[in-house]
Amino acid sequence: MSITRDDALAWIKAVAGVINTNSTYLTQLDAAIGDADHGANMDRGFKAVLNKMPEISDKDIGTIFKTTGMTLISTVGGAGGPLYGTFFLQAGTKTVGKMELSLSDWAEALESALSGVLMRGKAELGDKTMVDALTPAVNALKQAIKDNQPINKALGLSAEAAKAGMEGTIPLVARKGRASYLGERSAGHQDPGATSTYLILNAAAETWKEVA
Amino acid sequence: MSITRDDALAWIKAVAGVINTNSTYLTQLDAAIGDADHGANMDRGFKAVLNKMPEISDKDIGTIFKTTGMTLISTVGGAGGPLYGTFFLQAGTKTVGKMELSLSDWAEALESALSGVLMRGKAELGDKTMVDALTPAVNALKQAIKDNQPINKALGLSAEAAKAGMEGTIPLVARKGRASYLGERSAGHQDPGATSTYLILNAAAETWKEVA
Amino acid sequence: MKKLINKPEDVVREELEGIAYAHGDLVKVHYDPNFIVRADGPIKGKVGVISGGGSGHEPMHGGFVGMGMLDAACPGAVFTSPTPDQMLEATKAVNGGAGVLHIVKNYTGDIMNFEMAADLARAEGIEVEAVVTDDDVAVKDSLYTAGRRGVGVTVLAEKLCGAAAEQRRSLKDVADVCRKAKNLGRTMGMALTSCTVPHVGKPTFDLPEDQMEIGIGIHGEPGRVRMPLKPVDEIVEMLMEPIISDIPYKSGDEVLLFVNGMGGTPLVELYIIYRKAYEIANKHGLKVVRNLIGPYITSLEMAGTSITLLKMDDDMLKLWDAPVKTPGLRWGV
Amino acid sequence: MKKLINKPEDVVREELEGIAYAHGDLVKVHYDPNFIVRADGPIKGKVGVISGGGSGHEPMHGGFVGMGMLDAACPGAVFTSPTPDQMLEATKAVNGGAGVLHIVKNYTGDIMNFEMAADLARAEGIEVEAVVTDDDVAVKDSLYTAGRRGVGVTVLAEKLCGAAAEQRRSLKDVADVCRKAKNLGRTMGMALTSCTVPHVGKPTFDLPEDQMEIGIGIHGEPGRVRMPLKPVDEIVEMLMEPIISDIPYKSGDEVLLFVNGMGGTPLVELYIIYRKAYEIANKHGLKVVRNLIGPYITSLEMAGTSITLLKMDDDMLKLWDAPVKTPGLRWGV
Ligand SMILES: Nc1ncnc2c1ncn2[C@@H]1O[C@H](COP(=O)(O)OP(=O)(O)O)[C@@H](O)[C@H]1O
Ligand SMILES: Nc1ncnc2c1ncn2[C@@H]1O[C@H](COP(=O)(O)OP(=O)(O)O)[C@@H](O)[C@H]1O
Ligand SMILES: [Mg+2]
Ligand SMILES: [Mg+2]
Ligand SMILES: [Mg+2]
Ligand SMILES: [Mg+2]
Repeated sequence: MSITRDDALAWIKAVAGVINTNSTYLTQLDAAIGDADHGANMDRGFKAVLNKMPEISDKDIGTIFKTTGMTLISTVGGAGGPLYGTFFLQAGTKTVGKMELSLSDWAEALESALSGVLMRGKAELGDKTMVDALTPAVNALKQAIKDNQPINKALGLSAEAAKAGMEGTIPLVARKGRASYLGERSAGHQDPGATSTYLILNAAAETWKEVA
Repeated sequence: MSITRDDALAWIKAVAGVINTNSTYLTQLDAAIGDADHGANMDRGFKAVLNKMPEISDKDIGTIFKTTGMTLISTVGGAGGPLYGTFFLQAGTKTVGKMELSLSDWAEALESALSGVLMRGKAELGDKTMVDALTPAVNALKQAIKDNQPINKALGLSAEAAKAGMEGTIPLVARKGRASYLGERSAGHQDPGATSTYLILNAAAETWKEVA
Repeated sequence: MKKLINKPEDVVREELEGIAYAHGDLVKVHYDPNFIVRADGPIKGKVGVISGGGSGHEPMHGGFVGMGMLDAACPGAVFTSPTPDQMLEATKAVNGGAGVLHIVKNYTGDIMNFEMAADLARAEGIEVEAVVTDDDVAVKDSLYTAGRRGVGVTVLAEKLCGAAAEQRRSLKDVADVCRKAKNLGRTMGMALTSCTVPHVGKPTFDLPEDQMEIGIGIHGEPGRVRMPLKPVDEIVEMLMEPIISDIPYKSGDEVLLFVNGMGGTPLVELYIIYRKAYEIANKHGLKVVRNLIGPYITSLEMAGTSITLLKMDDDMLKLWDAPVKTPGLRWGV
Repeated sequence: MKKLINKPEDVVREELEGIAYAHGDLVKVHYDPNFIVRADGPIKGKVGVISGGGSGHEPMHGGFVGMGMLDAACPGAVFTSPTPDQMLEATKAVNGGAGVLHIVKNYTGDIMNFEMAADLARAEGIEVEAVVTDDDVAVKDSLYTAGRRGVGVTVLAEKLCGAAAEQRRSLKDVADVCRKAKNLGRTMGMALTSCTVPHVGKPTFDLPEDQMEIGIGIHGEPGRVRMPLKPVDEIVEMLMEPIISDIPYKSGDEVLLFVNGMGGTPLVELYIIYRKAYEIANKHGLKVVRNLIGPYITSLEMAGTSITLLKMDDDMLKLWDAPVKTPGLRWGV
């Protein structure tokens, strides 16, 4: 079994939905240690992505991801725009021409997305950013593949790892992004970007539940 | 019996005290239908008058009143400054050279003060201004003299009339001063200037209680 | 009360000291009595233009002292018109022999205090004319009331008269410019929040989260009506309609459109207001030929706006465009 | 939320329309992507100077587009840095063949978006330099963090670079002016109230009646410390001390003193702040040779202030005094 083009489209749609539903929540998290726009920014971006859907629904997965990335870059702004834009651009570059993805293809795409985010944002693990959710998610996915887990199980483990990473940002003192201006006062709050990353990966696990 | 120079000085001091005590109250009344400064303005003025006291304590009553008026004019500002300034200037003009005042002298001084206020402010009875307290006070004083009342009784009647006049401003719709901008909304509030007029005349009745 | 001040009673004095430190090249500050004069005045043969009023409306009037605008400004206590001795001293200080124009906003206190000052100045041989601005259409005018308040047009009149005086026009002619502005300009304002007078320490009026006041002045006075907050486009319509229909302004009129901030309203909102006001003016056939957008006649930290229309003619356009160099308004030099 | 707006999502668009109506003589507004350019650009042989950032800081940056300052500004959503395509289009629009300077405030989002735009512009053959302002001493700088925020100095750098570009200096030289301002300028801010981001609808942080935030930025971020409200003289000392000791500024230095309002603080308070800041500067032997006082880099309707010191040399003084004609800053022309 594998993740088809339609599965990929369904995931992007699910992400748009879950970001919209959680827009206020994400903005609240950002209000505490940032500037109260992460939810609105991401929601504006994925709304624009939804508008692009008709144009790309007959394209390959790489094109779908790249278009998503380009659209996020030109509509989100802030830190989230370039970072999630790069995330999807990199995932798209790894999946160019593909009409379906194996679990390994997906893991490679996600790993590439992570390196894109690292290169663009120069954050390290523990800086209290989306990297803290994304890194363990990639690692868990790779471990699951090694362990020969079925796709749905592997995706679930990856999402769980993202969740743990997200929750792990709570005690951290931020060293990157706006939250770093708060110094010690940033501790005790969950990072909004790590939270959106969890939501995005969890949407994959939910949407592709039937794939395996 | 008569009102001596020292009585006059004692009255001015008493006015300064009663204005200071009621400064917040007067300002609150002004906040409702004006610009929230009547108490502070009057208090600033009478504090300045108190500072002038040493210079004038050996002068005649006319000089005391005139100095009070000049000081109010140059320190109060707003509507209150010229109006109360004129009030005391006019009272001073009527009492120039006098070291004591009979009840009739006082009534004449007060009547002159009223005409000064009317001339300067061009308000009519019922416009919801200090005139509505001052006019009945002057009338009551003249009536009391006709009725041969003793000084303290006459002053008490005059202050009572001022009080009734002040309370009578509550239902009125203002036609002069800032409160007039409110139109119908000015009804239901007591006029701050009528209130300070009552306080000033009541201070006379209280201070000069022993005179008769 | 949240204010960046020391003691309420020191607000005006310390503000004046700040102005003196900041703008010594443009103005000189005199204390006791308080007034601000042009650093290069008095100017022989030029009509002196002065104004004054309570503090708390900054930059008006002190911020408008300088070349091409006011020769002096007299700041009273917060929201309290200045006293006659301030205006008298300022009048003497700016007198260049060609007479002095007093621009007075129509408030009982301002009128009475300025009148006394003018009488005293005339007694000292200085020719004085006074023009009273009364442009606030929120107030119903009548012979039997205090009349309309002087608000936004005052700022515009000060600019026009300052330019006219700079051209060495006569006192009568400068006063005529002021009368023209008074006759051709109308204003209406509204507030989202009250302001807090420093010595009072709490808001002059309470305005619930979902309410606004329409028809406020510039002293934290309550307005004519209170109503639920609406989208700004509707608010601008509520302000523009009574302005346009008052004179009335007619299709083809050339106008200056002045969108003023009350002190606590940021520029981003003023531009959104300007957008709608401009469209409404256009719809009525009015040609917006000049504009002014910003906090120029304020009410402490009040959130709100006022809109002013001033019908312009060629002379007024030239006077408006003439150079001005003051702390609060500056161009052409 | 009390704001004079229509729908939160229309704020930026409608503001831009207002600017277009108001300042058509100075600027042109482009939509989708949004940017504001000088009406008379691009200018052959002149370095293009552009900046951008989230909306809600007005007049910065759009109000500084015009002769002698910016060639273009890119407004993002409220408090959200603009996207690369805005900056790319603006860069192309102002390119007069002498290259384009990007003045970028040090925020992760601004840096990343501007970097992408610069890469894209370079790929199209336009020479681009970027200088990042980071003057906020409230933030401890370190290799391992996002570094200090770019705040007040940005406004001053835009003025200086605009003047340098007007003199037809090379891209490197104009960028050097920006680097100098970045190196010689420091800022610190504080807030009495939070601001409310329109689409959020409630204050970003809660600040009780008797508390203030010291060390805030310009996005409604909470500051470094919260403490009981104090008299303004003490607050100004708390802001000036870390500024002066940072570079440090030394006795005899000539400085520009910039007292900025955050949007909801009226001018009367800014002058009281200026008064104390000036006295403290003097006490340290600093010579205040220029100043700027007013709401120039704001945070929506936040009440608060920031103070910026910029050490000046002869070249910077000349650049500062050079003519500027923008909606938000105008002199000499
Ligand atoms: N350098 C960085 N690398 C990775 N992620 C980052 C970095 N800086 C910020 N982030 C992420 O971006 C999130 C904030 O995004 P957003 O609110 O959209 O942008 P902004 O901070 O510009 O307002 C943070 O919660 C954090 O997870
Ligand atoms: N034309 C007038 N004639 C008489 N009294 C007046 C007139 N206008 C105002 N007043 C009185 O002045 C009072 C307000 O004084 P004050 O608050 O000191 O001045 P301002 O209205 O300038 O703030 C009013 O309550 C009213 O009694
Ligand atoms: Mg954010
Ligand atoms: Mg009053
Ligand atoms: Mg008053
Ligand atoms: Mg942001």
